[in-house]
Amino acid sequence: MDLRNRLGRVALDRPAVLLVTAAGATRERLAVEAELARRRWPRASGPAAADLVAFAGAPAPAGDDDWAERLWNGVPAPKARVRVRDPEHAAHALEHGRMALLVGAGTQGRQEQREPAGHERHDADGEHPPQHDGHTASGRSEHDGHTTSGPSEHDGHGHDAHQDHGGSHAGTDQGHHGHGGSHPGTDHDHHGHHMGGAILGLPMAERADDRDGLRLDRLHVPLGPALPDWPAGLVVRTELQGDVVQRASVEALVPPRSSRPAFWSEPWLRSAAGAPVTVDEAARRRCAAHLDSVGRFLAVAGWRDPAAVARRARDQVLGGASVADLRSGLRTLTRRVRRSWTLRWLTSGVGVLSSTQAQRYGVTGPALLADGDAYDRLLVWLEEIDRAVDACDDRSPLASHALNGPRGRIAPEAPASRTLVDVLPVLLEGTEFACARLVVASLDPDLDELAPQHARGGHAHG
Amino acid sequence: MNLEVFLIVAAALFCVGLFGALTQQSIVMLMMGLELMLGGVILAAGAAWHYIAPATADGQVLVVVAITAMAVEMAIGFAVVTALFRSREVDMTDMAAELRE
Amino acid sequence: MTTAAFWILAVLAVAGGVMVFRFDSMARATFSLLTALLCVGGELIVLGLEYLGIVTVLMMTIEMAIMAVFMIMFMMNPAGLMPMTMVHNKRGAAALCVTAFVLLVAGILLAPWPRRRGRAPADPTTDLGMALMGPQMLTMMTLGMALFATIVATVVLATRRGRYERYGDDLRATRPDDPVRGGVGR
Amino acid sequence: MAETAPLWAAVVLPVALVLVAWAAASVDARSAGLGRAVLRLLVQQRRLTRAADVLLVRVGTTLLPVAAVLAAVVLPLGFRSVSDLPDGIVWFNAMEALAWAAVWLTGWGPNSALSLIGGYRFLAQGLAYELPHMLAITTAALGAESLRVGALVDAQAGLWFAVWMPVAFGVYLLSALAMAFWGPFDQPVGTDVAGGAASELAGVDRLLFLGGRWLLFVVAAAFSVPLFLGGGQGPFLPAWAWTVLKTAAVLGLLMWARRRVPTVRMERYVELAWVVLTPLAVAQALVVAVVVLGR
Repeated sequence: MDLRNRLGRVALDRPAVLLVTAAGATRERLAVEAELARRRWPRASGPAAADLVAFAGAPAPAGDDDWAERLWNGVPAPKARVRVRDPEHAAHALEHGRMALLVGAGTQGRQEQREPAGHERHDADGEHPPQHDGHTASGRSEHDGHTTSGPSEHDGHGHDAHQDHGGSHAGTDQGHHGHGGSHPGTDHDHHGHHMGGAILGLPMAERADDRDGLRLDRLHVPLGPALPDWPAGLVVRTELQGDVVQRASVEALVPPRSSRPAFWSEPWLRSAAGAPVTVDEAARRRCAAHLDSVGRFLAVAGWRDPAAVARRARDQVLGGASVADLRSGLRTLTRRVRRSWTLRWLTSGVGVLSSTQAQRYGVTGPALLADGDAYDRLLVWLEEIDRAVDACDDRSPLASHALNGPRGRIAPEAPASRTLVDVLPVLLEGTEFACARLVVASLDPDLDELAPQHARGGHAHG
Repeated sequence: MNLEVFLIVAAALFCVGLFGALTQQSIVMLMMGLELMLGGVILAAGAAWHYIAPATADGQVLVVVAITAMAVEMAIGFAVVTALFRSREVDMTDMAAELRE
Repeated sequence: MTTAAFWILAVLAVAGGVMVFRFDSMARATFSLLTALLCVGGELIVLGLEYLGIVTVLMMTIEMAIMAVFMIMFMMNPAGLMPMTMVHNKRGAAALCVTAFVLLVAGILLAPWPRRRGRAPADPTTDLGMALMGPQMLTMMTLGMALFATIVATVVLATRRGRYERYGDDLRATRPDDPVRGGVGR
Repeated sequence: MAETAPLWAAVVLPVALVLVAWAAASVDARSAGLGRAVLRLLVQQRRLTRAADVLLVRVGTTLLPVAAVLAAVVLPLGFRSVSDLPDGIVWFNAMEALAWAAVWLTGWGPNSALSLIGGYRFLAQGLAYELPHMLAITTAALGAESLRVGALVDAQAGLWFAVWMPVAFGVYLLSALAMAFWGPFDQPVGTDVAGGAASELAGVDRLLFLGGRWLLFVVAAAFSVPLFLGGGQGPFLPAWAWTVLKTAAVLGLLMWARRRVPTVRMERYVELAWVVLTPLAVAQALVVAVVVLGR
């Protein structure tokens, strides 16, 4: 056992981190990502591969589905979780997660491995020390909530609650509610083996017309809110046949009412509210926002190398690196991405959004400018990045009319991301899963913008 | 080991496959029964080659024919299921029989 | 060694075959069939037909993998949650099969099998190739034609869209109207 | 020239493969974090999903490394392989096809949509790469007029096959990536489906599956050496050194390519493979056949 413990300590010294971002927590996400890059901890692509779950912000449940809790239940022991409620506490929280893991690895015995529920609670005990939580009071209440939920997990399916939710890593059951009895065809009853409803609590598939003229089984799979490289807070409820999205509806987990303006459109929102904002501040934010989107898009397209470069550049831009430094690095990146004919071959023709269609939905910004497919939108981002870098040392004040943020026109009552979310279902129908991911990444709506705003000067914090 | 033992194993496979092909309602399962029967044929042909006439390649050719038959049967089978499914949403033999009425 | 291999493979093959129709789950059924057929391939290798045995393994693996997809496409039954009772006249079929088996075994045991003539060539694979390209050329050509006909027939049966759907009624469209764009830029 | 190695080689083979895969993976990770990653999977608990078909998952995850090692049986180091089967090339192809079953089972078993999508994707990938792949290795066999890997190496004493069968070589490299679902062909375990077929695996299962994938990758890359690059043939150095050197070069080339190219989606690649690569491979086989007839 001793050797095992020691091995566990060595292994968990650099845990694999699953970063789960709640809607409205872009600042926290960026802080955690930068910290992870600095520590060179590996990133987990899903709960199964994770040791440490880092929640950026407070994950809001989707409907009655507490997806964050389900996700946590799907992480195999030894595990720990931390909540980052404040960008400044990212490093501290991660360090704390690591310590909790190391302590857990030290006390972990064979019996505990057999009893996952008990082990979870053990971890939970060590995971919310008040000092790094930002909100002591809410941290405490979560703690309580977790403890009471322990036994119920136990008599349910142990920690196996993760299972059915293929899509989101966070539970799909409620995606099936109301589908049990609604059979589309009457001949359905012929199929003795083929009823709707649920077995073992798992929803069964049912049939529906599809793209290829076959009435095949469809699965209700919600995508998000915790997929890797996925806009925080977005839930796309899909009906999959094989891996083809036959129908999609979008549900945005609206971030909690907050006094902070959405991070990516902050300069323009402030300018609209009458505060003095300089051009370089806006340019840097636009540049970083597009780099974030480009990084996400390239990661979804499976091109990890430049995706990592884009993210590093994003952190540099936000960190205030000098224009000269930025320019050479960014030029190399944009040239490399533009020159890749394979990327062009793979992403052109995906998610075509003509400008007329875009206008009909009220889309503004890069998606309207691109007037085309995912690749065109990527090109627009790259172009805006190049242009924004040049403006990064312009200290003149930003003109306060005709404000265009990274995702489109700045209008607090009708944010640009709302139109992007609205246009999604149309673009997603009939696409294959990988294409659907590309479409979402190429629009990259920022759900922070949808947060209802407090009046200025409310009780600010963070 | 001798020819008889191999042939008995082949016969067992063939009969299990036959049972499946006769009883299964689903066309796909029926095809699995056929595959199993052809597996028996392959084994019998190989055994015949080895124990009766190894000098000529006829037994081997028979195996090749059986393997091809398996591939053809699979391909046609699935194409027919797809066609039936497309037109009538049927994947069971009984229902296909009802279509005639 | 060979005897042991034979018996192990034989038992596995028959057991796999039986389990095909006893498993509730389609995936298990398919892969139990795969086990049975892989064992048949193994038996061929035991018999000295290495090439044909390996080809059987190769073909059956690919075939079963594709079969699994079709199966799930047409009958969703995730991991055997719902017991399948999709059989008809089970009793009659069982009786028939047992009778057939008894008859076959009786035939196998009673038939006056000819003595072994000649001995196996050093390389049966060459032998097979020579036969297929020589005296058995007609067989080979028939097989080739059959496979070609199969390709055409399956495509015709399975697809609903012809060139008129893809290129318009006058076949003038420059780019086919497909649900998903292909990779050659047409 | 080909000799069969003594029996202990069968024990050494998996160890050697794991070592090469380890080296390749640490170069690829560009850091020393690999050992820690493996340890992490070792201490991690296995995990079960609801209504999972555990048996199928276990079979699938175990089958993948087993298939890779079995395929490597015909792989010569220098001029020795564990067993120089008379139908070595077909053997390699058959063992590599077992990965189809393995990945699909692993994707299906956990009863999760994303993992199943990963399984589906690998079958689509298999259908796309297998056709040109088989033609490519057949072309090499045609050039040596034998299915025996040793004979292939002997036939390249003068000129490497890669030189006069460049199309087949290129196609083989592509399919080597595809069969190991690695690099640009990693869609079955892509991050866009949160790890695809591997998305629900934890602990030892995950280690077996992803480790098996590395083994398969190494074996597939290493097999291009006897197929097209003359195996152990080469001046000055001993034969085994040439094999190692050439294998390292092929691995390096493939790992470099992965940094240059995004993930290839099968709905695009399948058309390229069937409409462009297959006819090219057929034409290459025809050319080789004519040359062989004329010899």
